[in-house]
Amino acid sequence: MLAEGVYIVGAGMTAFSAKLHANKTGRELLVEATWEAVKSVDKGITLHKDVEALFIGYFTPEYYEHQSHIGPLAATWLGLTPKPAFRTEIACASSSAALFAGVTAVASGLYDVVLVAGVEKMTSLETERVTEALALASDDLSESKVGATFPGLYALLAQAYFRRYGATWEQLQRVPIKNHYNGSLNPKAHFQQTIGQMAEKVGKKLGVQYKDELDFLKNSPFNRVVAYPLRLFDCCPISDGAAVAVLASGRAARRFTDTPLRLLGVGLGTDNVALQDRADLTSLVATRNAAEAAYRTADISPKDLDVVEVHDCFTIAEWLAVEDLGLVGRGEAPRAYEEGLTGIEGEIPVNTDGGLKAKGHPVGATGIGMLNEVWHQLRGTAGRRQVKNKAETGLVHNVGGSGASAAVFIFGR
Amino acid sequence: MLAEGVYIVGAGMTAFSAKLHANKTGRELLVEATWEAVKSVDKGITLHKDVEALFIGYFTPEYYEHQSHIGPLAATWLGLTPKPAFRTEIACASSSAALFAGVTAVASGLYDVVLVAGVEKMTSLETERVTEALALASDDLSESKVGATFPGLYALLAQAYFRRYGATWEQLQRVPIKNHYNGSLNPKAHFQQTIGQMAEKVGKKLGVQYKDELDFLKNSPFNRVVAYPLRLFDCCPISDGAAVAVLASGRAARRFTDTPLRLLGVGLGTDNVALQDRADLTSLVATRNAAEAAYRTADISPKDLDVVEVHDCFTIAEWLAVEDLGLVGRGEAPRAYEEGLTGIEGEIPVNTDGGLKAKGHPVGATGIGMLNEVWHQLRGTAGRRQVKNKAETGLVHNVGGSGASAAVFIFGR
Amino acid sequence: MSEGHLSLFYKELEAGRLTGSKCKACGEVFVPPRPLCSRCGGETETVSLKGEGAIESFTVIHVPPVFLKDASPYILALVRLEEGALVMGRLLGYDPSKPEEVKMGLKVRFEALKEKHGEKEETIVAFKPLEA
Amino acid sequence: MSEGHLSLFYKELEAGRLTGSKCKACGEVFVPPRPLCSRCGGETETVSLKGEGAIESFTVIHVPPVFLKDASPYILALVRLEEGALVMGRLLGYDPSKPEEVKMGLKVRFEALKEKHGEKEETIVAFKPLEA
Ligand SMILES: [Zn+2]
Ligand SMILES: [Zn+2]
Repeated sequence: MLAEGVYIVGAGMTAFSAKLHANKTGRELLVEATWEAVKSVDKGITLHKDVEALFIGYFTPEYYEHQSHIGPLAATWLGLTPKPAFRTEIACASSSAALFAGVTAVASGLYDVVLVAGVEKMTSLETERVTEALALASDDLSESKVGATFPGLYALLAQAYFRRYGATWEQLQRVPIKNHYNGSLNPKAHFQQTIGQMAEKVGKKLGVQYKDELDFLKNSPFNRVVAYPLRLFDCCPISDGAAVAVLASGRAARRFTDTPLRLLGVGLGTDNVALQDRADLTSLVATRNAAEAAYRTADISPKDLDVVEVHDCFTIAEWLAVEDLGLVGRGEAPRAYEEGLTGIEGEIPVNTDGGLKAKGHPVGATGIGMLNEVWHQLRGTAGRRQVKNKAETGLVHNVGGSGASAAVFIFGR
Repeated sequence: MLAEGVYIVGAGMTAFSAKLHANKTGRELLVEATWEAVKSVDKGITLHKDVEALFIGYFTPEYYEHQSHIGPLAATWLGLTPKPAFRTEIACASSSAALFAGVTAVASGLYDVVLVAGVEKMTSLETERVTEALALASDDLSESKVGATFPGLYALLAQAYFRRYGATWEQLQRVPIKNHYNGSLNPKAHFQQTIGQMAEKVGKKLGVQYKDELDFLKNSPFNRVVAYPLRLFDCCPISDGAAVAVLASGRAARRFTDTPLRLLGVGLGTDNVALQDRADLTSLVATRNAAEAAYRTADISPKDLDVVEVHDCFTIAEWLAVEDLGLVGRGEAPRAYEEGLTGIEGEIPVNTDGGLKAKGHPVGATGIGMLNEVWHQLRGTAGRRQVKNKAETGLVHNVGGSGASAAVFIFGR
Repeated sequence: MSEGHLSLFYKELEAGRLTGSKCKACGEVFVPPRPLCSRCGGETETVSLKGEGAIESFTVIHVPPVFLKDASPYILALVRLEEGALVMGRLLGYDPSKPEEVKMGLKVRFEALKEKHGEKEETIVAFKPLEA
Repeated sequence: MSEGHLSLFYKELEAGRLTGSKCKACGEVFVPPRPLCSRCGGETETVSLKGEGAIESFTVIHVPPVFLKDASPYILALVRLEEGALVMGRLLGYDPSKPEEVKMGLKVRFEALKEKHGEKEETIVAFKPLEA
């Protein structure tokens, strides 16, 4: 149990995009996200005066910006110098590690107000170099060297899942269809078109008419195979972006807002990096352990959740996530997605912001980007994608690599 | 103030070396250091059963091992899976960030026993590539691009110091002379020869006799200029190594030993990365802030310290450190070193293990490597380099880059 | 204790042999060898592996890493060895354009594959059909 | 608010001009420009700098980064501009083998230096003696 309560009193993020941020560096994206977080603090905040430390997730600045030592560099740009600042890394969950470091720093009694942030400026490299940078999250010796890529690792998980439960790639396409729909309601999403809208556009160009969204995904030359059976639309895009949140102790929170979010539960989980060392290919043990710890500290069960953000870097990852988080039983994801259980209007809305698939996945920014969505949903400021009844409880689930790391955070109003 | 007390119940490290570890990977170095830490726990520890989380500093695994996501990878090799594990980075102070993360995680009440570790496997790259990897800690835009290297940045600090206080390069040579002497007493040091011994060896080969150690440093062709006025012996070497410590809460500590070290004080400091943004070139503000916070939480003053580990990546850095830590006044380092104040037999022994200069500087391992020295000095197990009266209080000071980050930890028996 | 687990593995691999670790406590087998068990934390011993097993999952990589640009598409498989370990390797002897011909459960045999990665020659784990 | 501080700086630099930020609260000047003051956190405005100043520290790099192999030895200086900002730049017009000829306090003037870094041409900050 945490010795002290931890609260979220502000949150902000840039749009996630492959185009908008072409002329900006990672440090400039952080400033943009932080500026929004500052404006979100109901009673105002003065960064330089109020914030006592900064924790920041950035997966691979060495490759993207020929830069490391991101903590103090970001502090300078955010006007936070000389406050303590360091970087955390667990691959695609790097900003969840920053959130964790911020949470324990506040709960330890050392600080009352800290900034947690995540950023990744990816479009400075060509796609094949990005693929190489991402591969640093897998085991270099057992996986990268043998020719594994991230789509390939998730394809191996998908195949194992299909085999075990008799599920099909066609059933899996409910994931991108839902997430693109949600993304179409999110002005900060990388893709703001439904797959239907894309199908119409592409169809017009090719002089073809697609019967429906699945027909487009199945038969459009655009949706080429990346790692069999996964295709382009089974994969999240390459995006630039940053996301920030302001954490405060119970003592300090009311100075900033009368309606903070409260951190109810926290859990981190780890598994062996190489798939070949995993006990199970149809489930992520790291997620299950992280979720178990988070539910235990929050003292709630999955059915108490009103909105859930999960790590859908690839379509199959969303199925694994909803099962491993206990939202549905093992092997039940295909049916749950056919029934629309996880739509914005469904029983358990999942990835209302579009998920990694449509919102985008600037790796180091993703975890705190998810927290931004829960922030809005729980405060009723999620606009056109707001869940029906104002949400009381939300969960963030962020995975590192092919599942060697997972973080789960639960927040309440 | 920390909500809960934090204790060190075990510590271990590999030798730091450029030769010994040629056939080992970073993960294997971690196993070796951890194995020693396990053996150091008085009442025994079972890693897989007792340790609840792992925090690990590694500055640039991307360059040295084409690998990231080091947390879970290390967990696998240490038999710790599925316990939470992530990496921290603030350049050369990366393992101090891991120690900080471990300390706050324990003090927050979340865990009772955690492993903190640091590692850097540097010799897999040639020297000029290592130089490039290290340069990631400076500001890419304002410094690296303009041609700055790390020796160059510290040379700029040395020149400013010399100018302000009228000090000389000759006076500064007391630092490597002392540290090589200390290293000669440390079986884990990268260099275990005094400079006198080296002078004799080199002299024999060249048919020259050097009057004394300073004469050798001044006149040997071996001691070539790296970045004027700093020469080869003003710089620490490139080493492989790993270091580990086991932290426990007050509740748990006595399960492992009756004589743990207690963490008395902790402080992190940050400054602008680029030298051109610093307010002062003759002092590291990050160190001063970190020390101020650590002394305040420990409620002690510099004169209470019995043994001090400081970050002497370059000779000038040790002078700055002893001043910024308040061991001597501003501008007093030259005289203090002439008087032998910081020798093992001196009033305030500094870098009894040989410092980064002689012990070596496997970047990510350095902070927890220093903690290992304090562990031994405070427990009276430092062998031939043991300070005279068994030490009661020790300090660790670890710097990131050219001083944009600093961490200070104070430990007591 | 740690010296050489990985350098031993690659030395053996270059000579065409596959080695792993067996946990003395729980019996699990892992590749490559390592000092402690990834399942229970127990100590291990290094074992030679016969290298025969069955395909448990596979994929065809169409967008490869830079250093394998010219090799793609290629098949990757996770193979469950008879000794119990799961191992990733390149699957040879099948046509990457006909993934439907690769069946789960197919019996395969380990083979060391030498391959150019940029300037360097690397030896990696591969498998081919047992019947071949 | 953040758009373009750095891209503006490099665009100006390529055109031979030096820009910085001035803090509206405390008056500090920084190079390159940034949105918030590195000293007090206040908001800044972008300013053009004349580029004249005095050497506050210098070094001669004998072991350079890989991309400057052929340029070494070369001199780096920290220069205090008349506007107050401290700026690092390459020092031209002195012999790197005679560091004793470079004096602290010497007056210098900014110049944009175009230089090959591997395949890329980069523009970096440099200084030369004011008298020259
Ligand atoms: Zn076992
Ligand atoms: Zn100011």
